[in-house]
Amino acid sequence: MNIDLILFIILALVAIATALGMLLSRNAVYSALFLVLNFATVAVFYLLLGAPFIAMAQITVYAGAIMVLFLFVIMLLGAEQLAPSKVIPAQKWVAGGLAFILVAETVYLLTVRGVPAGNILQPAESANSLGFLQQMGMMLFNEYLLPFEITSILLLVAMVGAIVLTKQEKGGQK
Amino acid sequence: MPQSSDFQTILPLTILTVWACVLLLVDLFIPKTQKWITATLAAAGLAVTLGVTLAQLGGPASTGFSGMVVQDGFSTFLNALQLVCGLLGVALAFGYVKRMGLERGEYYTLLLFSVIGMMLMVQAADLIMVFLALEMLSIPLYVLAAFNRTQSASEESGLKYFLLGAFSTGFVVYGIALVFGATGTTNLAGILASAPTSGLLLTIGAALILVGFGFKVAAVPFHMWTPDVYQGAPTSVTGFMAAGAKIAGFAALLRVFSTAFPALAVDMTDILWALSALTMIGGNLLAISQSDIKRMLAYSSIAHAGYILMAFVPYGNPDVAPVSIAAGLFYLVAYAVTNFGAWGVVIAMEKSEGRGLAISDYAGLAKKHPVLAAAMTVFMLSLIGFPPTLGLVGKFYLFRAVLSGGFVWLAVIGVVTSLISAYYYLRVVVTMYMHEGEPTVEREFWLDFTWGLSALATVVLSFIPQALFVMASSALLK
Amino acid sequence: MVPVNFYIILSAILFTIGAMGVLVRRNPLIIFMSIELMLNSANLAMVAFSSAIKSFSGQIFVFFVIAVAAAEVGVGLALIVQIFKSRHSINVDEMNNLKG
Amino acid sequence: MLFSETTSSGFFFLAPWIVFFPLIGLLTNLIFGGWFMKQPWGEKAIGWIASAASGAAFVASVLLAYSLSLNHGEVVRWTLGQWIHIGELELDWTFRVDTLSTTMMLVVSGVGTLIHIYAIGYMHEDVRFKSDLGRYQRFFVFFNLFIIAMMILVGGDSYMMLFVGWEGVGLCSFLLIGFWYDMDTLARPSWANSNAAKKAFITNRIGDFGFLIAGFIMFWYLKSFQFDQAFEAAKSMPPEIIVAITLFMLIGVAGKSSQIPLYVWLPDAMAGPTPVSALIHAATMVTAGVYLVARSAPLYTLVPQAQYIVAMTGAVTALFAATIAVGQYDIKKVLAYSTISQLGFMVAAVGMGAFVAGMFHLATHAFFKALLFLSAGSVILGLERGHHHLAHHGHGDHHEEVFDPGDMRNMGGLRKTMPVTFWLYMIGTLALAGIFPFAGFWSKDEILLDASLHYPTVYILLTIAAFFTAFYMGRQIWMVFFGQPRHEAAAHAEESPLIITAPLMVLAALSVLGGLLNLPFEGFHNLTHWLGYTLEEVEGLPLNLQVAGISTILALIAIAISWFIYGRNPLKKGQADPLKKPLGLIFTGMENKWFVDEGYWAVFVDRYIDISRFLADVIDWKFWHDFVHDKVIAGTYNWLANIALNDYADQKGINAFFDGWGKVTQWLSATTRKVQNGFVRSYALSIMLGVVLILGYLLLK
Amino acid sequence: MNFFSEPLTLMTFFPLVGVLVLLFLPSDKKNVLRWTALVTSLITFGISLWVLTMFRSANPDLQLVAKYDWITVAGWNIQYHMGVDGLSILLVLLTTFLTPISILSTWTAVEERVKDFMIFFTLLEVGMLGVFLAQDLFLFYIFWEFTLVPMYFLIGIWGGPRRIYAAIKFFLYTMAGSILMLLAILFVGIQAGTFSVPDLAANLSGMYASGLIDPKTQMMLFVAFAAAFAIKVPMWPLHSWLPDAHVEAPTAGSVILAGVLLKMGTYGFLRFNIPLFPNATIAAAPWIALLATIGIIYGAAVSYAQSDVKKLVAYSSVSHLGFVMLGMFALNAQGISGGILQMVNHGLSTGALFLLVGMIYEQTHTREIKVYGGLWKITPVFGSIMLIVALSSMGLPGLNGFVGEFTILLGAWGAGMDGGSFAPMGGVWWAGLSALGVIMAAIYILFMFQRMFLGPQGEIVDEVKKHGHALRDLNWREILTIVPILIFIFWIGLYPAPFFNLMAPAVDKMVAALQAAAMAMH
Repeated sequence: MNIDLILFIILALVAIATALGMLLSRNAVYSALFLVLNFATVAVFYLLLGAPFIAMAQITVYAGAIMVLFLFVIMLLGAEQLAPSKVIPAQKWVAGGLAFILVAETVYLLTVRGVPAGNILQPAESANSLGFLQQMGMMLFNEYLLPFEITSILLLVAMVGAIVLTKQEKGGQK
Repeated sequence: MPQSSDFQTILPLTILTVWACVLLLVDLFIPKTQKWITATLAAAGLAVTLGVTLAQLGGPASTGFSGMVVQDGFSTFLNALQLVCGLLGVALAFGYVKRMGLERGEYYTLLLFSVIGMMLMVQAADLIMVFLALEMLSIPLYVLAAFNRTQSASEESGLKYFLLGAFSTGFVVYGIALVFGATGTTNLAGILASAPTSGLLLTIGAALILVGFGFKVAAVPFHMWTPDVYQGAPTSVTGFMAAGAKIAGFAALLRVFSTAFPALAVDMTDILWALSALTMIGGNLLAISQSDIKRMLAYSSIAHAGYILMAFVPYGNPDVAPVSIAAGLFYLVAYAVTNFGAWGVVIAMEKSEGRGLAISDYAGLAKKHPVLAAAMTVFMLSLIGFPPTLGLVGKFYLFRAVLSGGFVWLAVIGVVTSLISAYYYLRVVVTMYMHEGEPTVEREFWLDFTWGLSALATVVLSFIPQALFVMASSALLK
Repeated sequence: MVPVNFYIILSAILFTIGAMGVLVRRNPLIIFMSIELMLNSANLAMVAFSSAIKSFSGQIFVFFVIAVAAAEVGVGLALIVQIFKSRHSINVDEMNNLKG
Repeated sequence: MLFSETTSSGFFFLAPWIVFFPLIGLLTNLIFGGWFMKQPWGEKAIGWIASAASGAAFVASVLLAYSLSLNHGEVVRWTLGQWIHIGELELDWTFRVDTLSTTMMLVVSGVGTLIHIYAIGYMHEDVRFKSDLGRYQRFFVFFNLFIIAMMILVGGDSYMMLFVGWEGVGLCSFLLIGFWYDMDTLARPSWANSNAAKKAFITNRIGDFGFLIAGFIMFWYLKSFQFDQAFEAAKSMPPEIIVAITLFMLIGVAGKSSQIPLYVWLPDAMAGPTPVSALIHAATMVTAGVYLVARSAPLYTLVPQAQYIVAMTGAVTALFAATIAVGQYDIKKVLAYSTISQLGFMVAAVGMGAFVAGMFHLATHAFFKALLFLSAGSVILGLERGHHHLAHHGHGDHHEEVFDPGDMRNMGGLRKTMPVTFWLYMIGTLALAGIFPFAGFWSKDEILLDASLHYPTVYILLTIAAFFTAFYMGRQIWMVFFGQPRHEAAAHAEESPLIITAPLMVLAALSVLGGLLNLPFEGFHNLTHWLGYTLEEVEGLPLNLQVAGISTILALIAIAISWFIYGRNPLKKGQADPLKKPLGLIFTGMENKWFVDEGYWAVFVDRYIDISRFLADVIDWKFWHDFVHDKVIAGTYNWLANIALNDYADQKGINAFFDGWGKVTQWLSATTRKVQNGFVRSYALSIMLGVVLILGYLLLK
Repeated sequence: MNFFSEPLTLMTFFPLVGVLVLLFLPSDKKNVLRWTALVTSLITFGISLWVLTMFRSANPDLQLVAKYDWITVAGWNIQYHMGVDGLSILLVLLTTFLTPISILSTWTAVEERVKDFMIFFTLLEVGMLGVFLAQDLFLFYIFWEFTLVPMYFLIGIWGGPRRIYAAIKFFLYTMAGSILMLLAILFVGIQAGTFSVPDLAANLSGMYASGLIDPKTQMMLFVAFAAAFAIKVPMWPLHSWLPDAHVEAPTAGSVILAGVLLKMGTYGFLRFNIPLFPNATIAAAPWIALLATIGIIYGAAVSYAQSDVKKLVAYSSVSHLGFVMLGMFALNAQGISGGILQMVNHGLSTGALFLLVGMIYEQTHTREIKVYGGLWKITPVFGSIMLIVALSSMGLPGLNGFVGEFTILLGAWGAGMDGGSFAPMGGVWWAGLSALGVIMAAIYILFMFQRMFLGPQGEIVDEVKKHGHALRDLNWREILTIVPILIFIFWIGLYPAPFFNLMAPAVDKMVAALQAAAMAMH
C-alpha cells in the first residue's frame, strides 16, 4: 500500500462524507458549507492528478464564487429550512434503491468487468510549471477558441436571463 | 490562429450572434410600446441569416476551428430549418406577447440566442461544442419558459424545466467524461478513429449522452417535464420550443451517434428501439386523457419524438441508415411545419390568464371561424398521418425506412399507436365541428400568417415533397 | 500509484449522491447544489482520465464545465429568487399545479 | 334438330310479342291509368286495354301454334338479345316456340284473357265493396304483368329465362295475393292479406332456391342452360348428376306447384281477389311446376328413381290436400285445396313420365278450375250484393257483425237466386269430379291409367284422392246451392252481370268440351300427337274401361255420400258440420289443415325468428357490438384514456356499459395519472430510472 | 399537362373546381350552393361518360393512362399513375352517377351548414374517384385515406343523435385496417422496388417464382391488405362499425357510404389482393368463402330482426357484400364478373333504399319500422318505387340484383367443384349455403316492405298529421332523384351485356393470370 493510495482513500472518504453531509443536512446553509468542503477536497484531487489550473478554478469559481452566491441566496430568502411535508413518501426509498443500483452498476463495470485498465501516473514535473499553464492557454485560444468565445456568449445570455427574470418592471403588473 | 475559412464555416452563426448582441443594445433604445421594432429586427436578422445559410446550400463540407465545428449539407439543412423555426417563433410571439402583457425586447434576443444554440448544436463536431451548444439553447429557453412572471404556472414551468434540464446535463457531462476516458478525445471524428480502451466504457458514456438528448427531445422515460413545461410556458415559447429544441436534440443525437459511435450500433440500436417504442406508446396513451390542448399537444410532441426516433434506430447500418435518417429528417420538417400551425391556432384561441385552452373551448369553432377550424383540422390530420397532409408523406417515408431496416415490430407499434392517436386528435376536430359553442378568436396578421402558411405548406408540400426529399437526403452525414 | 478506477468509482459515488439529492430534497437550492455536485463529480472523472492518458483536453473540458455551471447558477438562482418573490416559498413539492 | 334456327316462314316473329303485347297494355295502364281513372269511362278503358293486351297475346299464341303446325312442330327460336354472357355462360333472351310451350301459351293467354274480362266486372264491384277505387288500375297493371311473367316462363328457351318468369309470377302472386294489402278479405284493416302474400313469396323462394341449385349443377356439368344443349349433354352424364338436378328441381316444382312440403302458401293465397285465385292460383302459375317437369322430360326420363319420387310427391299431395278440402268451410279454400290436389295429379303424371297426360290435365284443369273459382267469385259477389242490399235497406244490425261472403256456412239455396252461376258451377264441379264426358274425366283418367300401368301405389293414392275430390265438391254444391239460405245475405243474393258470367260460359264450354283435345281413341290423340313433336316419349293410351269405370263409379259414390250427408239434410244456420261428430279428431285435423301451418311455425318460422333475434340482439349487438367493440376495445381505450374527464355526451353512452367496471376503471386511470404528479423529484426519478435501466441492460447484455 | 389529354385526371380533380367556387360563395345562399355542387357533380358525370366513350372494352389493360414521375428521389419510385380498366370503369361510373343523385337528395334534407356539406361532399367524390383510378400504391393510399375525412365530417356533423360516436368509430375502424395495409404497401414497395400496380404484379410474380418472397410472407401481405379491405367491405365479423355509421349518417352519406365507399373494399381485393398475391389468394379463397357465406347468412338473419329500417338496410349490406366477396374469390370468370356487377348493383339498390328511407324520414323523423304501415296506400308512387328497389335488392330476376347474385352463385358453385378455388375446403357448400341467402333476403326485404307499406295504416300517419301536415307522396325532385337509379335497375336486369362487355377482357385476363399462378404452384 503506497502513500498515494492512503492519501486517496482518506480524501475520498472526506469527499463522500461531505457529499453525504450536503445531502442529509436539514439546514440548507450546512448543506452549502458541506458542499464547499467537498469542492475543496475535489480540488485537492485535481492537484494530485496534476491539474493545478483546474484546482485553482475549482477553488475560486466553485467554492468561492458560486457557493457564496448560493449562501447569499439562501440567506436572502431565509430558506434554510423547509417545513416538512409528507408528499410522495415512497420517493425516498425508490430513489435510494435506484442510487444503490447505479453505484452497484458502476462498481460492477469498473471492477468485475475490469475497465478501464491503467493507473494514474505520477504527475509530470512540468505540470506544476509555468510552461504548462502557458501551453494550456495556447490551447484555449487556438484549438478551443470557439468554445471559449461561445462560453463568453453563454455567460452573457445567462446574465440577460437573470436580469429578465428578476428585473422589477417599471409600472409592471405586480 | 483561426483562419478566415474557419469563420466561413460558422458564417450564419456569426452573423446571427452579432445581430443578437447588437439587438440587445438596440433594444434598450426602443420604447416600451414599440417593441414590435425589436421583433421585426430579430426577424430580419433571422431572415438574413437564413438567406446566407441557403446560399451555403450544396456547398462543400468543411470543418473549422480545429475540428470544433463542421459545416456540411446536414448542418445547412437543419440550420435553415432552425432559422425558419426561429422566424415562425417570432411570428407566433408577435402579437401574443403584447396581448399577454409580456412584451419585452429580451424575449426576441433570448429567442435568437436559443436559435444560435440550436444551430451550434447542429454544427458541433466536438463533444465540448455539443455540451456548450446544449446549454446555449437551453438557458434562453429556461428563461423564456418562465417569461410570464405574472403567472405562477410559467414560473413553475421554468423551474421544472431548469432543474430537470440541469439534472440531465449532469448525465451528459458524465457521459462525455466516460467517452473521453475511453478514447482520450472529445472530438467526434477522433472518437471514431481512436481505439477505445474499453468498448463498454465508451458504450456507457454514449448511453449517458443519449439520456441528455433523450431529455431534450422528450423521449420516454425522460419526457415527464414536457407536458408541465409546455403547459406552463407562454404558448408562443411552447410552440417554438416544441419544434426547435426537438430538432436540435435530434440533430445533435444524429451527429454524435453517427459520427462518433457507429461502432456502438449493436448495443445502441436496441436501446433506441426501446426508447422509440416506449415513447410512441407512452406519448400517445397519455395524450388520450388530456383535456387541455397544450398538454395534449405536449404529449403529442412526445409521441412524435418516438416516431422520429424510429428513424434513428438503424443509424449504424450503412445500408439502411441513409434512407432511414433522411426519413427522420423529413419527418422532423413535417412535424415542425404542422407543429407551428397547431400552436398558432392554440395562440389564436388563448385568452389571458390561461383561459381558452381547454379542448372544450374549441366547440363551435367551425361555425364561427371555418378557416381556422379547417387549418386546425389539417394539422390534426397531419399529426395523425392522414392525407392530404405532410404528416402522411412523412409517416410513409418513415415506416418505409423502418421496414427496410427490418424493424417490422417497431413499425407495427408505430402504426398501432398512430391509430390510437387518431382518437385524441379527432376529438379536437369533433369539438370544433360537431359541438355547439361560441368561441372567440384573436386575429392578428402574423399569427394568421403562421397558421395559414403552415396549413398551406402542410397540404401543398404533401403533393410536391420532392424538394424536401432531395434536401433531406442530401443532408445526410457522409 | 492509484488506479484510475478508484477515481472513477469515487466520482460515480459522488455523482450518485448528487443525483440522490435531486431526487429526495425539496429545497430547489439544495437540488441545485446536488446538480453542482454531479457536475463536479463528472469533472473529477474527466481530470482523472485526462491525467491517465496524459491529455490536456480533458482539463480544458472541465474548465468549460465550470464556466457553464456558473452561467447556470446565474439563471437558476435568479429563477428561484423570482419564484420566492411571487410565492414566498420555494418548496418544489408545492410546485405541482401543472400535472396530469 | 338442335340449333335449327329456321324461322323463315310463318308468324314466328310474333314470339316476343306474346310478352310485348301485355307489356304495352301494362305500360298504357301504368302511365295513363291515372288519367283514365278520372274519366267516367276510365275503368272500362283500363279493363279492356288490359284484356285486349292479353287477348292480343292469345292471338299471337294462336298464330304461333298455327305456324308451328305448318312447320311440322319443328322448334323455332327467336332471339331477342343477349342477356348474360360470361365465358361459357351464354344466356340470351330467346323465345322458344315448340308444341309444349305453345300449348302453355295458349292456355295462359286464353284463360288469362277470359279472366281479364271477368275481372273487369268483378273488380268493378270489388273495389267498391272495399271502397278504394284507385286500386282498379293497379289490378290490371299487375294482371298484365302476370301475363308477361308467365309468358316469359313458358316461352323461354333456357332454364334461366324460365326462371325469370318463374320468379316473376311469384312476384305477381305476391302483389295480387296482397292486393288488398291493408286489410283481410273481409275488408277489415289487418295484416292478414299481406302476411299471406309474404308467405307465398317466401315459400316460393324456397322452391326457387332448389331451382337455382339445380341450375348450378346443370351448368357446371351440362355446360348449358339451353334446353336442347342441356338435354343432349345429359345423355352422357352419370345418373347421380341428373338425379341431383331433377330432385333439386323438384323443390322448385313443389314450391311453385304447391306440392308437399311447400304447398302451405296456396290456401292462404285465396286472400287475393277471386280472378287472381282463378288465373294464378289455379289455372296458370301453379302449373308452372308441371310445365317444368314436362319441359325437363328428357332429364327425368333418364333417371327413373327421380321420377318415382316426383310421382309419389304428386300422389301424396293429391290425397293429402283432398282430405283437407273436405274439412274447409270457405268456398275458395275448398277450391284451393282442390287445386293442390289436382296439381298433385299433374305432378304425379309428369313424374310418371305421362307428360301428355299431365299437360292434358293441366289444360282441362285450367278450364274447369278457373270456371269454379270465377263462379265462386260470382257467388261471393252475389252474397256481397245481398249483404250490401241489406245494409242499404235498414237492417242496421248487420253492420255490427263482420260478414264473410266466402263462408259456405253463410250460404245455401243459391241455386234459386243465382241460377246462371249455379249451372256454371255444376259444370265445373262435374268436370273436376271427373264425370263423363266432362273434360276432367278424360284427363284424369289418362293419368290414372298411366299410374295403374306403371306405379300401382300412385294409382291407389290418386284414386282415393279422386274419390275425395268428388266428395268435397259434392259437399260444396250441397252446401252452397241447395237447402235454405243460412244468412240474410244469401237470401238476397243477386246474380252477376253478363260481363262476369260471359267468360264463365266460355270456360264452361271448354270444361265440357276440353276432353276433345286428347280423346283416348285412335286418331283423337291430338294433344299427344301435338306434344309428341317436342316430347320424344309419348304414348297415346287407349281408353281403359276398367280404370275409367272404377274412378267414375267412385266419384259417383262420393257424390252420393255427400248428398247423404249434406244434401239430404241441409245444414242449418249455426249447425256444425255433420261429419264432425262421426269423424271426431280426424275431422278436426281436416278442418285445421292437419296443423301443418302450426307445425311449420313451431319448427321453422318461430325458430328462424328466434335465431335471427338472438343473432341480432344478443350476438351481434350485445356481444359483438356492445361487448367486444364498445366494452372491450373501446373500453380498454377508455381505461387508458379516462374519457370520463371530458364531458362528451357520446362517451357517456359508452360508459353506461361500464357500470360494473366503473370503479376499477377510475382506480386504474387515477393510478396512471398519478405518475405525472407534477413533482419535479418524481420526474427526475423517471430520468434516473431510465439511466439505471439502460446501464443495466448494457452491463448485463 | 393538358387536362383534355388527361381525361382521368380531369375527371378526378374536376370537383375541386366546384370546391373552389363553393368556398367563395356566401354560406346563406343555400340554393346557389346546392346548384353549384349539383352542376359540378353533373359535369363530372359528363366527363365520366366522355371517358366511357374513349374506353375500349376489348382492351384488357389499363387505358387512358396518365403516368408521371411524382416522387422519384431518394430511392423513391412513386408515380402519379392513373388508369382505368374493365375492373374499375363501372365503379367510376357508379361514383359519378351516385354523387349528383345524393346531392339532389339533400336538397331539403340538409338545411344546416349547406356550404360545408357541399364542400365535403364534393371533396369526397375526388377521393372516391381517385381510389378507383389510382394505379400507384402510394397514390391509392392517399386517396383511400382521404375519403375517410369528408365522410367523417358528413356523419359527424349532419348525422343522427349518436353521430359523433358513429363518426369516430367509422374513422378508427377504417384506419385500423388501413394502417396494416400501409405497412404491407411499404413492404411490397421496398421488395419490388416500385409502387406501380402493374409493375408490381410483374415484379412480384418473378419474386415468388424465385423464392425471394416465400409463401408465408405472401400470405401475410395478403392478410395485411385484406385487413384494410375487409373492414371497409365490411366482411363478417368486422362489420360492427357499419350499422352505427349507416344509421347515424345523413341520407346522402348513407347512399355514398353504401353505394361507393363499401365498394372500395371489394375493389381493393380485386385490384390488389388477387393480382398481387395470387398464390395467397388461391390459398385463402376457401376461408374468404367461409367468411363470406357466414356474412351472407348472418347479415340476412340479423337484418330480419332489426326494428330500425336503416339498420335493416345496413345489415343487408353485410349480406350483399358477402355475395360480392364470394363471387370474387370464386376466381372464375362468372364469379368475378358477377362480383363486379354486384358491386354496382348493390350501389344502386342499397343506395336507392337509403334514398327512399331518407325521403320518408324527412317527413316522419323516425326509422322505427313498427310505427309505419299501410304507406303504399297513402304514398303510392313512393311505395311502388320502394317495391321495385326492394325487389332489386332481393334479387328478383329481370332486375339488376339477380344478374349479379346469380352469376356470383354460379361462379361460386363452379369454384366448389374439382379444380375450383373453393374445392380444398367446403366445395359447393359455400355456394349452396349462400344461395339460402336468397331466401333470407326475401324474408327480410318482404318483412320490411310489408311492415312499412302494407297492412293497416301505421300510427305514424296520425302522428305526422298532428303536426299539421299529412304525409305526402314523392315530389318531382325526389322522383327525379330516384328514377335514374330505377332505369339502371331495369337496364342491368334485362340487358346487362354492355356492362359485362366492359369488364370481360380484364376479367378474363385476371382469370388467366390466376390459372397460371395455380399451375405454377403445383
